[in-house]
Amino acid sequence: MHDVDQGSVEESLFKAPPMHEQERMVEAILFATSEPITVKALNDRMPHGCDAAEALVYLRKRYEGRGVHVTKVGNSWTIRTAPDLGFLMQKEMVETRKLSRAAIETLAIVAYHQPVTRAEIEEIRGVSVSRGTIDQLIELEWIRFGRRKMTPGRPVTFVVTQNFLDHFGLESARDLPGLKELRAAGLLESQPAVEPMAADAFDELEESDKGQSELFED
Amino acid sequence: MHDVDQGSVEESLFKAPPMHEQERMVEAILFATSEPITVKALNDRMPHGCDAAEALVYLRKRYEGRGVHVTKVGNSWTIRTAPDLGFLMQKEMVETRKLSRAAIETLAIVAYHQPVTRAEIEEIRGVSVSRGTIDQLIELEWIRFGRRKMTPGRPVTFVVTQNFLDHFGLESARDLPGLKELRAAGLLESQPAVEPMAADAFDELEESDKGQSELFED
Amino acid sequence: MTETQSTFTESLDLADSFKVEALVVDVDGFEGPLDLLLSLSRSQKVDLLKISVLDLAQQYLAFIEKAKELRIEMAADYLVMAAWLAFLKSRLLLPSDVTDEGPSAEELAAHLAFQLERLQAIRNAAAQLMARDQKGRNFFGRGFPEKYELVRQINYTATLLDLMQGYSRVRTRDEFRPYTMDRQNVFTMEEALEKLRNLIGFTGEWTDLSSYIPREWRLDPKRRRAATAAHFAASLELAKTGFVEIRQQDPFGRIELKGKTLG
Repeated sequence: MHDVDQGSVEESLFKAPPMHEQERMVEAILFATSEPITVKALNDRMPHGCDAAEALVYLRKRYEGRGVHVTKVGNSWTIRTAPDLGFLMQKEMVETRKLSRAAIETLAIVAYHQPVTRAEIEEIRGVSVSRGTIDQLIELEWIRFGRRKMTPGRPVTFVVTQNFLDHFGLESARDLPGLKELRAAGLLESQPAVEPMAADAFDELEESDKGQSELFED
Repeated sequence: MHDVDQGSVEESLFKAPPMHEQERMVEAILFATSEPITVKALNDRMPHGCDAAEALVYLRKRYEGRGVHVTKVGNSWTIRTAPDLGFLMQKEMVETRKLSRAAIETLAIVAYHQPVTRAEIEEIRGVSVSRGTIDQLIELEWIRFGRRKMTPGRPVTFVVTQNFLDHFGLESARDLPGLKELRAAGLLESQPAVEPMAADAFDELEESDKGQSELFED
Repeated sequence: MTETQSTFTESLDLADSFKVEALVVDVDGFEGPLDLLLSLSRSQKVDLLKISVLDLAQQYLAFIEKAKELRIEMAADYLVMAAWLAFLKSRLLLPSDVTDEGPSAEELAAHLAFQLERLQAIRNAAAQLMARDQKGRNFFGRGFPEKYELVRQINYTATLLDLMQGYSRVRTRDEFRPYTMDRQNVFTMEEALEKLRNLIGFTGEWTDLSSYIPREWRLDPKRRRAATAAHFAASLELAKTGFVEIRQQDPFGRIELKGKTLG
């Protein structure tokens, strides 16, 4: 499984430690840190020639069904307690400020529609987004600024962060619950789809979309 | 080992979880607590009827030879990096830097004039010698304290070390070429223009700048 | 979810049973007209895309009327929506005008239905998201992180040549002064020449040489000296070529210039 070349003498001098040792190393590093850590950072910390990615495969398997799990967050890895044991952790529980409905919805819109502009958030919710809502989500480090949109005015966009993924136990934003269904229903398209109509009305679509959003924005 | 009383009906209602579950619980708690925890505290957190002490025996065995160990600290328990992997918790960065101009000049003066006092170094260089420069040279083990001078105040002197001689490939400091020889070797003619060097040479630059502008002003 | 959410769901149940009147009481609980429309649409108990926008518009307008009767203050955007829905309602009732430009009433209605469905969908998604296991509530990170230390070790190097050059630098500091050109505070003679050539031709009067020095060069003494020297040298050059006359009435007096009249 683990390729070890019929190494030349030189290579054998720098031969990587056996895989079970590498697994131990990854285990030690992951246990030592509370923040998710990238495969690259793992490799940087481990001796020359190690393959943290492979060691992680074994390690993850080893912790299946245990009290703590090896979990992936974005392109990083970390150890988290098994969710079913949360009841034991009353002492560790952090009182999180209750998020307002506006904040929860705004967060969901950023997560499902990212990258998304403030105007788009307002379009979807049908109300203006208060400055405090965005600020709160940024302060929680759940959303951050993304690239500016290449539309007139070059508005800033928002995207979710690795902290967001970590908080909600998501490997990536693609694993958001119900994402596929939303996409399949065409509800994530930035240009809202108008109901399928007669074919000859089709070329008017862009026109009418524009007209409508103007109506709504006014 | 594990006392289970011939339980009354009441007790069986609260039958403790199976041992492997208890082990998971201890594992999760040890992982998540911010400090070592006693067996009693573990039992307090776990469901009624659990035996943290026994679960710990199993858990400890499970982590034998792993990257982290279940260890006892006083009468409390915690998870710690395996001692042989401590090296992963720190990284040594070796950086090679050129010695600052101030340090080179100070070192040169010590080498040519030893034993030499700080006041003498300053007189020769024409600028004050920062404490850091001397400290750095001492730390590098290139200079050390010599005998005190038999002059008022009995100032300490500096001399070069064997390390210095080794580093610069000299038999003794007396082997250093004199001014005449330096000139003959072209070292004085090829006077380099002031080049910005290490930051701590900066105060000197200002010094010499001042000298120039005075020339201009006069 | 949040408390607002739970009262919100309650109000929906009420909406179902008591229709519009029950909602009037809860007007503060709505986040904008779209939210209100979404709540009203629940009473139709159909898929949002099959909703009757006409009915919905009527419900909304009735709601606004009721609110007005009860003298409940409504934010402007509710009234804007009411106006728009009244317009849409009339368009939906009238036979469609084929020659009419822009989107048809049906397209507008479909878009409104889409917006409602999209808002509902994001709310469902938000609820699913918040129902997930969360860090600090359901699962936890390492409680006792160990320090990862970066030990920086710096190796200083110096060669024997560095040492000897350093020493000779120190011992010969008085002999050698590295020369650097202070360009910022130097007014070159070329610049002064060009300036004087251009200016002097126009004046037939004796003028003070110092008056030709640009204002920004007069304040700082160092700059003033440099500019004065340059102008003086330039004036001598111009006198040599017969372009100007120079005079000085007494020692250390003012140096005055006059353009030489040609011919």
